[in-house]
Amino acid sequence: MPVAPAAAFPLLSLIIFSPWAGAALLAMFRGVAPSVSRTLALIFSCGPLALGLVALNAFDPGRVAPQFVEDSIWMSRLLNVHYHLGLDGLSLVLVLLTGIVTPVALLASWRVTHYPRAFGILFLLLEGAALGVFLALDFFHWFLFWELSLVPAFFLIKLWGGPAASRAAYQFVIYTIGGSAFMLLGFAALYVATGTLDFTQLAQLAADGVIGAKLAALGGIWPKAVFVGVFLGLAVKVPLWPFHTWLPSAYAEAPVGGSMFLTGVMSKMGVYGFLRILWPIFPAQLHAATPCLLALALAGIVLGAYAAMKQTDLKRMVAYSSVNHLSYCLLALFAVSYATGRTAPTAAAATAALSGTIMQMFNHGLSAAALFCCVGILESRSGGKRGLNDFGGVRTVAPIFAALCGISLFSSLGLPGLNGFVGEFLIFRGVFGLDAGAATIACFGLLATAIFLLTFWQRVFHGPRAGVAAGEFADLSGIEIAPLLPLVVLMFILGVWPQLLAGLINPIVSSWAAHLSLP
Amino acid sequence: MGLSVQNLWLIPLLPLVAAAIGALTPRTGRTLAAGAAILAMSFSFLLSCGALVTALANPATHATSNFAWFDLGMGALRLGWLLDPLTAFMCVMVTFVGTLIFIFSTGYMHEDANAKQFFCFLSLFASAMLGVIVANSLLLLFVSWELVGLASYLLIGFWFHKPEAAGAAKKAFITTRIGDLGLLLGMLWLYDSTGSLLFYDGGHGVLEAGALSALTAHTALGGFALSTIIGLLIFCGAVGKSGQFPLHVWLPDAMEGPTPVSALIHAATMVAAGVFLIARVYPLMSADQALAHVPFHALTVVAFIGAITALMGALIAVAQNDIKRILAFSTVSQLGYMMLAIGVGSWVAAIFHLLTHAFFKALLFLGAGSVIHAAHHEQDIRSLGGLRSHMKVTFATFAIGMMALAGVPFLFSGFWSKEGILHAAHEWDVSRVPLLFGLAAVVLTAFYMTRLVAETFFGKARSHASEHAHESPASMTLPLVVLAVCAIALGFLGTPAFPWLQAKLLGETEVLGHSLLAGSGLMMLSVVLVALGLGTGWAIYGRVTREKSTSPDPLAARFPGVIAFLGARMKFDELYAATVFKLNAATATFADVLDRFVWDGAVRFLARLGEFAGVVNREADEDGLNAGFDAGSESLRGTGKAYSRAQTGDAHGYLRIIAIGFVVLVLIMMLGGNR
Amino acid sequence: MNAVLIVIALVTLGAAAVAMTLRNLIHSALLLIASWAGVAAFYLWAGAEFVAFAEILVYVGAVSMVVLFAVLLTRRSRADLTVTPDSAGRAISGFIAGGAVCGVLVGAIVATPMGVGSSPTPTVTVKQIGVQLMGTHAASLLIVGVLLTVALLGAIVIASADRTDDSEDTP
Amino acid sequence: MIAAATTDAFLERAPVLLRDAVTGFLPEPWRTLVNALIAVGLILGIFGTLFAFITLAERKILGRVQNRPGPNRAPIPFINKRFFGLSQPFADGVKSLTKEDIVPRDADKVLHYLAPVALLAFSILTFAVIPYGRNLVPVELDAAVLYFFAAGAATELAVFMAGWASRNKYSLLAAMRALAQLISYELPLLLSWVPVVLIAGTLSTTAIVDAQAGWKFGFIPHWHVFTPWGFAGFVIFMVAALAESNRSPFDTPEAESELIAGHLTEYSGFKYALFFMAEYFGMLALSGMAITLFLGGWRSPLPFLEFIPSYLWFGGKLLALIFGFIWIRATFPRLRIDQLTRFAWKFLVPLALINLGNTIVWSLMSNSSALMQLARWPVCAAIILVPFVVLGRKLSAGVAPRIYRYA
Amino acid sequence: MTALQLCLVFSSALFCVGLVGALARSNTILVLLGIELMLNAANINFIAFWRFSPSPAPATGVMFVIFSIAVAAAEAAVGLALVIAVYRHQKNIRLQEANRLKG
Repeated sequence: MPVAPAAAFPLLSLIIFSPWAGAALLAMFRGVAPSVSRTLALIFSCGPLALGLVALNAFDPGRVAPQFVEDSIWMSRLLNVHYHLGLDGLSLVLVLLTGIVTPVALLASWRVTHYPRAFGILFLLLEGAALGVFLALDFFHWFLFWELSLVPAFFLIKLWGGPAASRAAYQFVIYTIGGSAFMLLGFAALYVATGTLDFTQLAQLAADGVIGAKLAALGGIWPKAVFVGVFLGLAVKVPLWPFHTWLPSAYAEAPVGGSMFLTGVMSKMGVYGFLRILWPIFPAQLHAATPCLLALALAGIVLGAYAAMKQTDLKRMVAYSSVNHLSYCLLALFAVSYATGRTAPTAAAATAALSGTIMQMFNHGLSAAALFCCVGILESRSGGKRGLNDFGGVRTVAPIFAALCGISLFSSLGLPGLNGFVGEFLIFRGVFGLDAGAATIACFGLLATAIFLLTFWQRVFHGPRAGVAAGEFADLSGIEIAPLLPLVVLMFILGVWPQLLAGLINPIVSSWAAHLSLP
Repeated sequence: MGLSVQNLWLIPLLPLVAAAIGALTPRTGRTLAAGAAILAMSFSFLLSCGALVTALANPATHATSNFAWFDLGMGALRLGWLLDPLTAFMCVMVTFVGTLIFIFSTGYMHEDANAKQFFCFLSLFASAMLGVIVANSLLLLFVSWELVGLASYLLIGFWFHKPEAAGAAKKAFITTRIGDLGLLLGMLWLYDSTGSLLFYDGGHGVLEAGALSALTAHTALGGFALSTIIGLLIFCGAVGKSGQFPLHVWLPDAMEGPTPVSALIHAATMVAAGVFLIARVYPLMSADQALAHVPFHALTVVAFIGAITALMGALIAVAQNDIKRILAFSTVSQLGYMMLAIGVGSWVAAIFHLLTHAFFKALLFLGAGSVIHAAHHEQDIRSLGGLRSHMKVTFATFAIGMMALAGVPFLFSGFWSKEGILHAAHEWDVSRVPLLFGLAAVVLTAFYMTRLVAETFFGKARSHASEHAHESPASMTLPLVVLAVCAIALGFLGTPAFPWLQAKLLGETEVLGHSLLAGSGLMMLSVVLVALGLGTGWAIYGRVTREKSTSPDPLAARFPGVIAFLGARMKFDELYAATVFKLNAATATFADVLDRFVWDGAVRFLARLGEFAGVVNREADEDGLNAGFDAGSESLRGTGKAYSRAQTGDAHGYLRIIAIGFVVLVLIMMLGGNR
Repeated sequence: MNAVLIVIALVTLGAAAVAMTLRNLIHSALLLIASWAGVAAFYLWAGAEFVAFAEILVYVGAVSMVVLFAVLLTRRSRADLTVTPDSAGRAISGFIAGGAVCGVLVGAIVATPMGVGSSPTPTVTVKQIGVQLMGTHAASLLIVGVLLTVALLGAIVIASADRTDDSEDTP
Repeated sequence: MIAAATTDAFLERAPVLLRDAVTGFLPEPWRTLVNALIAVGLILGIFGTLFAFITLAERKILGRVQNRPGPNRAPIPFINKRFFGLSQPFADGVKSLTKEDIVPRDADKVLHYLAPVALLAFSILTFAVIPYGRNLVPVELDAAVLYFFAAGAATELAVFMAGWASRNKYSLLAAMRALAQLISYELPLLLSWVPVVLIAGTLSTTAIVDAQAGWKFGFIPHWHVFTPWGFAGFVIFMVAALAESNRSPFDTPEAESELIAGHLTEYSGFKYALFFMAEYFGMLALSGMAITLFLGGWRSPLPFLEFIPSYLWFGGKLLALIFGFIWIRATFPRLRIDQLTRFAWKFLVPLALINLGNTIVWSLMSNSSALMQLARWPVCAAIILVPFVVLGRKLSAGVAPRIYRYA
Repeated sequence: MTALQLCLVFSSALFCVGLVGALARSNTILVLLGIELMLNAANINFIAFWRFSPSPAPATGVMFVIFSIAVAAAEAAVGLALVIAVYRHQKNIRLQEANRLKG
């Protein structure tokens, strides 16, 4: 594999570390006014977006290999560890998503009165870590970023969260770390077997069948155990049903900006891991496990949506909808893996499924963030109430809010013309081509999603004014519209013109789909 | 003066622009929103007329204009526009009726605070509906189809502060979405097996011979041809949207919306979209007709569903008391007719009935709206009565609409279109059931419409509201008059003597007339049946009019059980509540319990296990390991203390030592070594 | 040529030496300014025009002001300005150390043969300096910029009065 | 001065020709020395006279503004004609020379004596690098602008010496305040001319004047003041110059009504006159530098006016700026010390920094297409105007127009 | 003695004046000023070597001095700020008394 020429300008490092630099700077400004610290945090959080747009401008969509590569030896004597960053279509999409969601989440948290500076610092740290996960190409620092992202998230949930935040935060962190511990073990074994931790090299080795042979040489249960370890770490993060029980409480108890970031960006880290690590490095093992995994993904889709229907806490409801939506991504990936090696021509369907997965990641990031933002507004207006029955007739008094929230809801339930449809359609189209039965079952998830989202809108916005909306309830102020507006605008743009995203990921998805084979 | 297919997108775009304008104007800008909507719709109508001219010039061709929506790595997802007589006629109908209803709405919604939103939603609906019509791709059709559903949702729930309206909106959306999932699956299957979703694409489209033969050649589940399965899945969508049995339950509830909405969406256009869809994919639906070895054909299902719906709708309508509910079930019934027509192989008759029905049903709904508007939102026919003298124009036009719907012979459009359907059913050789059902529905239609008119307009006023009712403003009556004229005139486009419309739809260049006497037996029968219905209705309700709003219905007095069952809409809602809803709720509870107890319990058990290990570990640590570390730390601290004595804190001293050190070093260098 | 140099050197050294022995701090500071001016004159003599002006601008214009402010800010009464004589021991040890260094240095200088005669005064234009600063020494320039900024901030933070810091976190 | 007088008009060459006529016969080393001495003498003479009459003009103009005649009594000696008080400065001069020189008992005598001398010396030093006309620059330095401001910075020292040496706590306090002000305004002053150096690419005053030669479209001179950044820089420079020369409305350091004239309290007679003179010299020098940097130096504004000798153009611009100084003094009320420092740090310094960035934008846009050439005007104007408005808002936040209830 | 040596002697003398000042005086400000003098002496060396180097074209000495002056200015600012801070804590600026952090 030819080594790509090193980038003259460390754009990717800059993307990762610019929020951290902002956090460091913010940490030095003791005693500044809250508005100043908020503004500073917002400005710094926009850095990755700006740099991401620079990267988008310079990005060559025709190339499959990572671009802007930075590769330097980090710990060569003891370990074959490289500082290896690269940006391909998948990473670019997620970097842009992070760049969009973070400032928006900060805007949505504008009213955080409790230590706003620390809030901003933690957020910037979180953003940098997430970006690091999306850009790293070596397991070592990929894992560092992966784990580092937990720390600020933990404090965000614990310190700024709702009444049960402490428990939720502990559960979130311990559960996730528990998963990652298995992943670390898995990679340690992999390193022992292959001597490298570089994703691209590992993928190449896997494609050549070397990994399978070397793991088999370890003997015993090792080949399976390594796969299961890595799988567990990722499955908890996404989360794949039934590893999702931490999610509703964590999302529900996190502060509004935290929920937005957790669902908008951090849940994508897991799916990204599946696409970047598990699938390329363990194609055979994944293929072998897919019948079971497909069932789990379907359970996530259908049961996730049904569980959402049962929730009376709006945040938990939206959180379950995340379980449902992310399961679509995994369903598509598993279906592709399931069909790998089959004789029938599946490339077109696989392309659609994988494109759909990536688009769904981006779209879900937008719409779920918007939904959490809306629920956050309701929560802040009502002094912490977020029950399904605490509101009623909000649309009467707040038409703008109703419109923005409604658009987000319909985007989430996959209404054509908004962004959600494109990804879901592609996933369904792909999955149907690969495994028609799974697609048919998944349809029930679509229906259930529609039911509970419409119930949400009906109970909160329609009907006579009730609950909090019966009293003083003004329509959105400028600062409340500010986070929603960019998201909604993007929903429309991507719904009508998906080529914006599709153009970035086409080459990489095509190349994936063209090399569907087992070693 | 024609409009080429390349510019066809203008037709849906104009209302969309109007909707955008409506969305962005402030609440007070209702005049702007309404003006933009009407203007856009009128221009769309003119453009549609242009399209019609173009289409009629070459009725046999399917002119298309396709483009790529977005690239998908391997190939692109393509959408397109299609212009053929079907599209053109539908466009003209929708834009024309739409314009009239928009104008009517300016009067009807005059007092509503949210009128600008109303026009925004109406425009959005019109745009989406036109999108359905002009789409040359099942995907684009589906997109527009869902947007139609959204607009319908918004409009039904327009008075969202009423819980019933909000619930009805949700019910409509979810029910139609059930059908849409079938459509989605059918679409996916179609895409997967043909690699395209374009209807016509120069020989590569899914409705063209190549794809169809491939589809019929494949056998899927249960010995059916692939085309049958796909066709039936697509038909699911139509069932949901067009209120066919068993998904018709949402349509009567949808009458919670403002009446113009009912007229536009739930009578004239949207519900017809299902019929249109099946007519559009008719080549696919009928592809399996030539196959002999299949259990049954797709169209057979369509015909039976249509027939059941036609009869069921008419039956339920007999026992309803709400003026809009009666019309709603009448719509269900008429849509059943249309489906029946397609099912028996005559999609042209279905479209003819669709067009005529659109006009006279819109007329009826707008007339009902006029009545409701005048009677201060009193909708119960038992409380109305005697409006004939107060509202002359409304009465006259409503009567025309009623006669068109009832199929009063020769003069009214409904007669001719219904006749076509019955004729087609008569010629169908698979089963006689649809024909019999259809004929039964003819009687019932005439009966319940007579009842409606008699109760509403004749007799004496039975409530305060109907006593003081007065004629609606010109903006409302003018559309009524125009529609009434159409309800009469339109029938002559497709009489058997000169079936111009049918010929154009089928793409024939010459119009071959038949003798009116060719099928005269059936026609005579239906005339007699209509007369029977009218007569019975008049005998029961018109001869002796109701005294008070509370006095019992003569029919209900005679057959209390039957009427009660029909009045409760054959208990479909209760049936669904007992089965589907229960199942749904049970699944939700199951999912929730699974999460809360099983999976979370497992996690907690693991956590407890970890905690226990921690306790054990702590005990071991404190007693065993820590003691040694403490000692080591102490000795390290002693060393540090010793070194720290060098820190005297005397800066001069440091400086002095540096200076002296420097001197010593230099001296060593100078004296000590040659090197 | 050398005469000018010797005059400059004597003036500079004299001013510096007297400044270091005076008891009045203000006078010391002012004399040191004279000494710095002498150094600037030496730069001029050596042909480093830009550096000379920079020296004036920085030392005479800025550092002197800081020194004077510091002097005035760290006294309680006018009498404080005249510092009490330091202990003789320290003075003597200081002189010994300084003298030793001086002797060693001068010895080394004199002992080292330096074969360069007096060449014509080299010229360096501002433009050359600018080009070098922005080219060869760009990195150093950036670092110095950062250093100055940090030093400025640090100086402000160190010198500013302690405040009861609660402006943050309680909006 | 540069000897080469070329093909210019006679008047243009007259000063150099005249000097060469006087010194032409001297041998080489002497000639340079005598030339320099002549230049020094001329500058001292001309600017001394100018100083004298500016004081008069100032009093007259202030009087005009305040609707009173101003000094008009002093007669011209021997002919006893008053001539609107034209000889007032000379009368003042004689008075201050003959007044008693009072030195406080506890004063630091040496420094008390040195302060006015140092101040005047540094002020005069700055005159060395200003180009007064074509080929008329006393010392041609490569780092002339730097020299100018280095010498100017030294004047602060003199102020401190005066305040400290007086042994008067008011004097000392006033001197500290003056220093604070001088240092504060030194920053915007320095930052405001950096763009000029950036664009001209040199620190030499003559080269900067040369960079402003020529006319766009034949009538808009290429002066730096006629660019967005140049205009902003000029305004900042002049405001800072007002403060640097302790002129109203920034005359807090020597405000009679508040500080009994500050560091000048203990000065009288001739020493006081020296202070006075140094102050006006500083003002003249800063004006001259402003002309050099922004107003095209000695260049004429329109091509057909080039027949007027360059040094007259310079003089004209100088007088115009001086008039501006006086006019401002007559118009604006004095600032409070906190307003003054806030204005410097929160308004002028950020604005000057933004202007620096603005200049970079300007110069980056200058090398490309005609469209960019055109676009940089609105762009750069916006870059400086928006911060101006925003900073101005911030500065005046919470400040309402004062209502004079009893006036 | 060549001019270069003269310069060097000048600089070392200045250095030692500064050193003696820094060593002999207890006033922290004066100690700092002594250090400033030492820095200046070093600068003189740079200029001298540049001035008399065989090829003075690259102006390295000048560069060095420019940076050195910048650093010295920073040092003075921070140093005097420290002096003020010390004064605030112990009400005098005698260097030998500022030893609270001794080991």
